[in-house]
Order: sequence, then structure tokens, then C-alpha cells
Amino acid sequence: MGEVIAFYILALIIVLGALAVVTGRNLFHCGLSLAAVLLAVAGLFILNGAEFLAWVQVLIYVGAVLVIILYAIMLSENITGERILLISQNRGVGFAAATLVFALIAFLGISLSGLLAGHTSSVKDPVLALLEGADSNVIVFGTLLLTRYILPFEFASVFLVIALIGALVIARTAE
Amino acid sequence: MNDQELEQKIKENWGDGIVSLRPSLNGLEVRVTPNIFKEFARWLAADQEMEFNYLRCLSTVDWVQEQEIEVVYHLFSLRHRHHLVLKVRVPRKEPQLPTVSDIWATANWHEREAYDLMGVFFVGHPDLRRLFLPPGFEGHPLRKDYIHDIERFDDEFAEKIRRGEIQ
Amino acid sequence: MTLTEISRAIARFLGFDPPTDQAAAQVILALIDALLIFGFLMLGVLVLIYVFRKIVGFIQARLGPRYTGPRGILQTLADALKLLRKEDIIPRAADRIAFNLAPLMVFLPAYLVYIVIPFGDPETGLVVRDLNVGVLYLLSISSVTVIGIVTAGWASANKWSLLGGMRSGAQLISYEVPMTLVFAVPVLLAGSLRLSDIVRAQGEFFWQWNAFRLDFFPFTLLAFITFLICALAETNQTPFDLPEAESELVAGFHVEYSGFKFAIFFLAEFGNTIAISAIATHLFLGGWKAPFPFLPDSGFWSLGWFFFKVSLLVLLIIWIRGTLLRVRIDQVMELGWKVLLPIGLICVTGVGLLVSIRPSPTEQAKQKVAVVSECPVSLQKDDGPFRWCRTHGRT
Amino acid sequence: MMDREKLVGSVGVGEQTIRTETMEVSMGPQHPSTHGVLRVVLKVDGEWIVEADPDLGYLHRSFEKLGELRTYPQGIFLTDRWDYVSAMNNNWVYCLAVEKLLGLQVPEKAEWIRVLISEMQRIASHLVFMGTYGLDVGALTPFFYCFREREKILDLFEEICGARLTYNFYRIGGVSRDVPRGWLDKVEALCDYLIPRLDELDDLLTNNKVFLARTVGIGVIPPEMAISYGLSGPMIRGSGIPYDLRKVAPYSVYDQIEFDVVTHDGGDCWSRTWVRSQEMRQSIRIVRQCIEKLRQMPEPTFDDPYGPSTHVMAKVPPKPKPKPNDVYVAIESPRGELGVYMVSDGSEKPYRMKIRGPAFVNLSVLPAIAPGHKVADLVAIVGNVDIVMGEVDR
Repeated sequence: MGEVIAFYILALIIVLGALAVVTGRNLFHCGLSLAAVLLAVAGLFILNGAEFLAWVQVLIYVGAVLVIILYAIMLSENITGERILLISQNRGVGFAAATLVFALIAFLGISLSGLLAGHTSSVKDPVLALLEGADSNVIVFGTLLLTRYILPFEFASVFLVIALIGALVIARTAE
Repeated sequence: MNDQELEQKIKENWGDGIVSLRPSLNGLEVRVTPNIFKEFARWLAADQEMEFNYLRCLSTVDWVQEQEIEVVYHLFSLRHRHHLVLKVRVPRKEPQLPTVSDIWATANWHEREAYDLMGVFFVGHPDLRRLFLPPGFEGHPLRKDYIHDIERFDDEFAEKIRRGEIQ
Repeated sequence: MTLTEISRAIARFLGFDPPTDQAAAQVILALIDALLIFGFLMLGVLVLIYVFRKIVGFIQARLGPRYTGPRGILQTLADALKLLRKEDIIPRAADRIAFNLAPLMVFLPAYLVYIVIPFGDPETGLVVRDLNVGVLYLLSISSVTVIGIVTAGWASANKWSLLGGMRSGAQLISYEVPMTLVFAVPVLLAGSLRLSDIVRAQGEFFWQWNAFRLDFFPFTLLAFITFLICALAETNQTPFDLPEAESELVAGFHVEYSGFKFAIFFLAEFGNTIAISAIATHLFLGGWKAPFPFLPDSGFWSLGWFFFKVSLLVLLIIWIRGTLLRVRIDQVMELGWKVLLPIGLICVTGVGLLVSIRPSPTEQAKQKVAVVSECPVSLQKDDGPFRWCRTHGRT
Repeated sequence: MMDREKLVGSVGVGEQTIRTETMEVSMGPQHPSTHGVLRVVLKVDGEWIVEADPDLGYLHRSFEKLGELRTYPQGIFLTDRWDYVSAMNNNWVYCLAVEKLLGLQVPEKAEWIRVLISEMQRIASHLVFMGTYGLDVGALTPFFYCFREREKILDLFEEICGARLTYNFYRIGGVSRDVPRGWLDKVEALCDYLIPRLDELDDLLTNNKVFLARTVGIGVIPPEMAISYGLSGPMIRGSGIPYDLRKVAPYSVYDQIEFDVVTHDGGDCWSRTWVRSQEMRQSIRIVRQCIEKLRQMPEPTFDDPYGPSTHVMAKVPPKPKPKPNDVYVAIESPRGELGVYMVSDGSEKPYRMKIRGPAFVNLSVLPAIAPGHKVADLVAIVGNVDIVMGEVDR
């Protein structure tokens, strides 16, 4: 019961916040609304028992990505003069595209979850079996990342390093 | 160099432009005409034996009876350790004098101050604005005939600020 | 009497009997916990400010507060009341919504971090929620502060506060990186993200605590020092008090704030100082443990030891504040990125290597975790671990 | 120093560049570290200063005009308000100018008292500098230490003239009173007290690692620039030029006193701070010599220590009327060359009095050295000029 109420509150925040992000006229307020959306998403993660994911979401999306966005707004907006106004021009097209993407994701999600359920029910995962007794999902998460999903994990880290070096190279040429 | 040698040297190099040369309480005092003033100042700073590289003070005196404004430069040479007082008089009606801020950077603010308070225009000054008094102030208070009408001033000033002519 | 028992007693007094009325009781208990923590925060800050004034006064050859109450102990209260009574000014050009929201965004993280901090041995219930991802929670919650500060700086429509906000944001983000790295050191040693596990993984003698432990020397000591420097930067204390450097930026991001909102910023700053000292105590100084095993450290003794260590760290911060001067923004950045970040990396790598070579402390920690989870008093019941895995992985 | 194009800044790869915009910030007049009411209009590119334009006049009280409207002895009261951190020096330079116009000989004891008090004033003024400069760069504690020490000096001043800030102690022809009995012992005790305190101050501030990081290499003034801008006092000595009026053009009895002109070649903020901290020690040296000398001179012969005393005061008419003449007199104030150009027309009031304030001239170098630094550095540079707005604006 409590979980359901919490879910609806969070969902409401997400929907309203997302609408505020795309329709807001003040860029800075849009950024703050985005923060609310991201925090509410973190709340959804907690509801699903994924605390680790939730706090990583807060740490990275709210603490880092959003701050960069706010910085960009602050630095590009002339605080003494007129404020930059955000006016969406192609609302119709945008709405149509959003609906399409939403439908696609919903379809994929529903069909995939059915597929996965049917698939994994027959196969016993050795890694998961090993971790059956563990009480903290962080340990499960960490073990999975470094055993089963080691390739994507390393791939991601190599990607990040490449991005970092690239940023450094770009920054250095300016000097 | 002592004062006699300085006097000798100035006499040798400069003829017509020197109005007077006399000892004063601050060493040798040279009075020159505005025409040769800039050249003379440049020579004072550049000449090896003179090398007046330090401008101690730039003052202005309003000689209201003579209808002249006197600009006084107290010079000092850090190497030779000799002093010189350089005086030049400009007419009070149209006080104009070439700037020396390119020779001694000290003169930059001193000249702005002199312009602000005494109304001497230093031709060629890079940034001749009022220094102490607000922009839009009228008159030059250090002149002997300046009368400050406080009420008129306040009203006009307030009006100007209201109209946005002064920040 | 423990925190839980106090909460339950209050709840019972209000007419909710916890075992019978589950959902409502949960909410009521949570509210009471929140209030208790808030009370602790207020009291702690009041005491801290008084002590701060007295000690800084002592360092600076002056007396500090004297007249309000005996020995001036009510001075802070008087100041707080003064701030509350002051006119609340909002600049005309300010962005009203963001301007009003910003103090809250700075204060809430400072308040929320206390949820996971054990004030003593959690077995006696001196913690609100001993989350299994406690360390991560601390990091993520404190990272939200930046948004509040940046918002405050931007919304004031003042160039000084904008500069202050930007400086502050840059500083906080820069120091979060080495801080996160050195957070990993105790986590590696304990094999858990839970703060109480990290404390339990540290030995009984003080030279077995993370900061001083000899088997991982010098990495853990370096990590501790790095953490302290980062802590100074994260809480805007001298020598890193640039965001509010009064001689440069007047007051930085909160220059336009007055009255109650300013008080909230102030509260958050000092609250953060206490919190960061508490975190350092748990991560590196053995938490609630006594320095020697023959000294008592159970029950309320644990509370005492914890506060003793926190006070020592707070005193250290005050001492630094009284002695050092402010560094420049580029020097702050340089220190953060060019010195502390490599040191943090070295610490993590060194400890990680040593942990993997030696007989795994992670295994020991796991056993301890198992023991802890059986503890009957523990209020925290972990929700299903990674529900997706569980539901789809089984059957 | 970076050139301006680099400062305005362009970031990008190859041909495409992003130009960043400069922002105009008004620093002051209500700003904690502009030492009163200086206003600096800054153009900043992020944290970098592109242009700094000082805006003066918020404390302009027109002393030059007021001086023309007062008789010579009345003018002394104005002088206290020029540079209120070292008012004794202002008194002195004004009296010196009038004495020179009058051709007056000051009694020897008065000269020595003047030197003694002026050097104590220098210590007090430099202590204010060290304290407030500490504040500027973010150290609160040295401020209290410096002011504690300064209080002791002010106590001694209070003992000789009853005032702590506007002394009005020097008079045309001498000083207003002889020093009270036992006062010299107190001064000597103070000297003994100060030496370890100054060492402590050096440990706390001047040689502090963070302080070094904040001031070394900041606001560098090359020697040529220092000369061209007519800097004086610690500002020019911090650039390695031993320009000290006490040595270069000795006035009063400075030619009989042994002391060193402290210089440092760095030319940066730290050098100037160091010069000041060393100058305090030199001042103590001078004070000790003055005490030595004054002990050999006759004590006041009457019982009332505050009574009139002829051996510290020359005979001056109540309304002195110097012959028409003009004179420029300058002394080495704590901030540098403090000069007065005085023109007399034979009346009892000066015809024109121009004040050459050292801080005014020293401050004029700010627009030249500030660009290329950060906002925080500007605070360090402005504080290092040791401005007193009362004297800059006059």
C-alpha cells in the first residue's frame, strides 16, 4: 500500500517535472525541474530495491551532469541583460516523435520482459546461484559486474578514458 | 651635479625658452615657457647627466592676480641625486599644457587631479577625466574664484542623476 | 535507552502502538526520528558555534562571547533569534522561486546525511537507518549541495554571488573526486558500504584503525589526510573558504541573503562540519570504538567515544581556521586535481593490491555482515537484494 | 603578465573559436577589502582581470582648499585627517613646510622626539598594514595580534598628547609638550616586547606557506616601472630601489642615525610585505637610538610633566606670516614620500597647499599591474599598496 502511494507520488513528480523541463520558459528553472525528475527517478529505483543504482543516479546525474548543465546555463546567460527564453517551435512534430518513441519503448519493454521471464525460468544461472545467500544487493551487483558483465564494464571504462583523453587534447590545443 | 652645474648645463643647452633660473628652497628652480616645455621635460628625463627620472610632485597654483596658472614639477634623479623645480605658467583663461605622463607615469593621475580641481587641460593625456569629483561636476574648486553654491549644485546634480546623464 | 526506544515511546505516547498499526507507525516513527535528528543538528550547531567562537577567540587573543547568559553560552541563540527577526530581503532582480528554494537545497543534504551516521554502536540503536549503501548515500547526498549553492549564486542576480556560486561549484566538484576515491579505501578494507561494517572491520587497538593501521601503511594514512583536506574544501572551511571569501567576493553565493535564509545557510555550513567530522571518525578513526580494548566502548560509552573523536576533528578544523589563510581559486583547483587526485588514486590502487594479495579481509567482513544481519535489535531490514535478480534468477 | 588578447580568451580547436565575454564588476565602494571607500571598476573574464580602473573621490574632503582658508597653526588640525593611520607624520610634514618657509630652527630635543614618535608611528602603521593585509588574503588571526601590539603604541601616544588617532602633537617650531618622565623607559620596554612579537608575526603570516603561495609573483612591479610611476616607500623598495627619503634627502636628525634601508628584489607583493616587516625592526633600532640620545638631554625642570616646555618649542609668533615663497617638503611616511607643496603670499594663511600623498601615487600603478591577475589577486595587490583612503582622496 505504502509503496503504491509512493510510486504514484514519484510518478507525478516525474511527469510534471518532465513537462516543466520541456515547456518551461526559464532555462534555469528547466534545469531545476530536471533535478527534481532525476531525484524522483532515484526514488523509483529505491522502491524497486535498487539502492545502489538509486544513489549512483543521484551522485552522477544530479551531482555531476546537472551541475554541468546549470554551469552552461549560468555562463551563457547574460545575467545583467535579458534572459534567454526557451520557446519550443515545432511542438506538433516534437509531440509526435515523443509519442512514437514512448510507444516503441513501451512495446519493447513489455515484450522483452515476457521474453526474459520465459527464458530465464528454465535456466539456472551459476553466478546467481553462487550468490543466493548474500544479503546485500551491492555485493551481487559488484560480483555480477566483475564476472558476468566484465566485458561491457571494461568497455564502458575504456570509452570513458578515451573521452577523458579526448577532452584533454581539445583543451590543450587552445593553449 | 650641484645646482651651479645644473644651471650651467641648462644655460648651455637652452636659450630663449628659459624664463628664469634661480635658487629656491628646493634647489634650482627653472621657469620655462609652455612652448618649449615638453621638449625641455623630455630632455631633462633623457639627458645622461640630468636624468631626472623621478617626478616627486606635480602641483598647480592659481595666480589669480596675474591671471595665470602655474604648474610646478618637483623632479629628482635617483642616480645623480639632484633636485630640480620646473615651473611653467599658462594663461588662466585657456590653460593648456602638453602632458608629461608619457615621460613620467606619475603625472598621469596628478594631471587628472590638476584637471579636476584646477582645470588645466593636459594635451595628449591618455585619459583626462575627473579623478575625485563626479563626472558632470561643473567648475574647478581649487581656483581662487570658485564659489560653491551648494543648493544650486545639489539641485542640478540631483536633476542630472535623475535624467540619467550621470551614473 | 536507544534512539529507537525513544521514538517508540514517543509514538506510544501519541497513541500509536507500533506492532499493531504497521504503516502509520512507520510514518510516525520516521517523523519522530527526523525530528530527533533535527534537534540534534540544531543543538550540535549551537554548541559548535559557541565552542568555535570561544576557541577562535582564544587563538586570536580575545575573549569571544561573554555577556549573554553564563559565560556567553546563549550568545549563539541570541544571534539566531536576531537573524530570525530580521527583515527578509529579496532583491528585485532576483529569480524569486530559485532564490527561495536555494537555502533549502543547501540545507536538506546537510540534514539528510545524518540519517546513516551511527552516533554510537548501532547495536544499541543509535542510528536512524544503517543503510547497506551508506557510504554511497553520503557521497550522493552531499553532491546535491552543489546545485543549491549554484542556484543561490545565480538566483541572486548579483555578479559577486554568481562568481561565488561558480567558484563554489567548481571547488565542490573538484574535491568530490579525490574524496570519492579515498572513500573507497575503507570500503575496500571492510568489503562493505555500510558505515557500521566499516567501523567493525577496524581493530580494537587504535593502531588498527584505518587511519593508523600499520599493515596498509602508508596508504591509509595518506587517504586519511587526503580525506581531511577534502573535508575542509567540501565544508568551505579555511583555507578553502573561497566561496564566501569576504575580502574578495564580499560573501560569495549568499551575499544577497538575509535573515532566516542566511541562518539556514549558516546552519548547513556548520551542520556539514559536524557531519564530515563524524564521517571521518567512522571511516578512519574507528567510529565508536575505544582506543584500547580494555576501555569500555559499549552502550553509552560508544556514544561518548564517538563524540570525543568528532570533537577532536572539529577542534582541528577550528584550529586550522584560526591559523591559516585563504588560498587562491586556481591553487585550490591545482591542489585538488594535480595533488589530491593522484594521491587518492595511489591510495586506492595500493590498498586494492594489498587487499587482493593478503588473506581476504573481504571474506572476514562478509562473515561479519552475516552476523550483523542476524542482530535482533537492528532496526534496518534490508529490502530484497536486487529484486530483479532474485525474482528472475530463481525458480 | 598575459597580454590582453590572451586574457579575453578563446577556446576551441583549429579555426573555430569560442569567444568568451567579459563582465564588468564594480568592486567597492562598499567592499570589505578596499580599505575604506575605494571603488575599482573591473572588467573580468571569468576570474581573470582584464582591466582595473580605480574610481576615487568617495572620501574627498578638499583639504587643499580648506588649508587655504586656515591660518598656518590652524592647518595642523587638518593634517591629522589625511592619513589617519599615521597622523603624526602628517603633522610633521606640515610643520616642516611652515618652518622651512619661516626659516625656523627647531630645538634639538624636539627633533629627536619627532623622530622617535614618527618611527613609533611607522611601526604602528605597518602593524595595521600587516593585520589588514592578513585579512585581505584571508587570515583573521594576525589582525588581532597586530592590533594588540598597535594598541600598546597608541597607549604611549595617549600618554604624551591625550589622543589616540588625531594627535595634533607636532607644532610649528617643535612639539606641543615634552615627553613625561619615565615615558622613555616605557618605550624601551615596548621595543623589547615587540621584537619577539614581530618574529611571531613573521612565523604566522610573512613566512606562512599559504601566504607565500598567495603573494610571491603577484603584482610584480619592475624597477623601471616603479620609478616611472613615482612609487615610494615600501612599494619602490620592494622593487629593489633603495629610495628612502631618510637617506636620500635626510631631514631632521636622520643624518645622525644609523639604520639600513631595507630593499628586496622580488618586486612582488611578498617582497613589499617583507620590506615592511623588516622596516619595523629598523624603526625599533632608530627608536632605541633616539631613547639613548634623549636620555642625555635635559629632563623637564618642572614637576608637571605636561606643562609648557621651552626646550621642545622654538619661539613662534601666534600668527606666523612667512615671506612670499614656495617650498616642497617631503618626509618618509610609512607609505612613502609624503610631501607638501606650500606657497605663501605673505599673509597668515597659505596661498596654496598641495599634498602629495604616497598612497595616492602608489595606487596609480594599479591599472598597470592588475590585468592578468585573478580577482583574488587584485585584493592582494590593493591591500599591498597599503592605501589609506583619507590620504588618497584627501
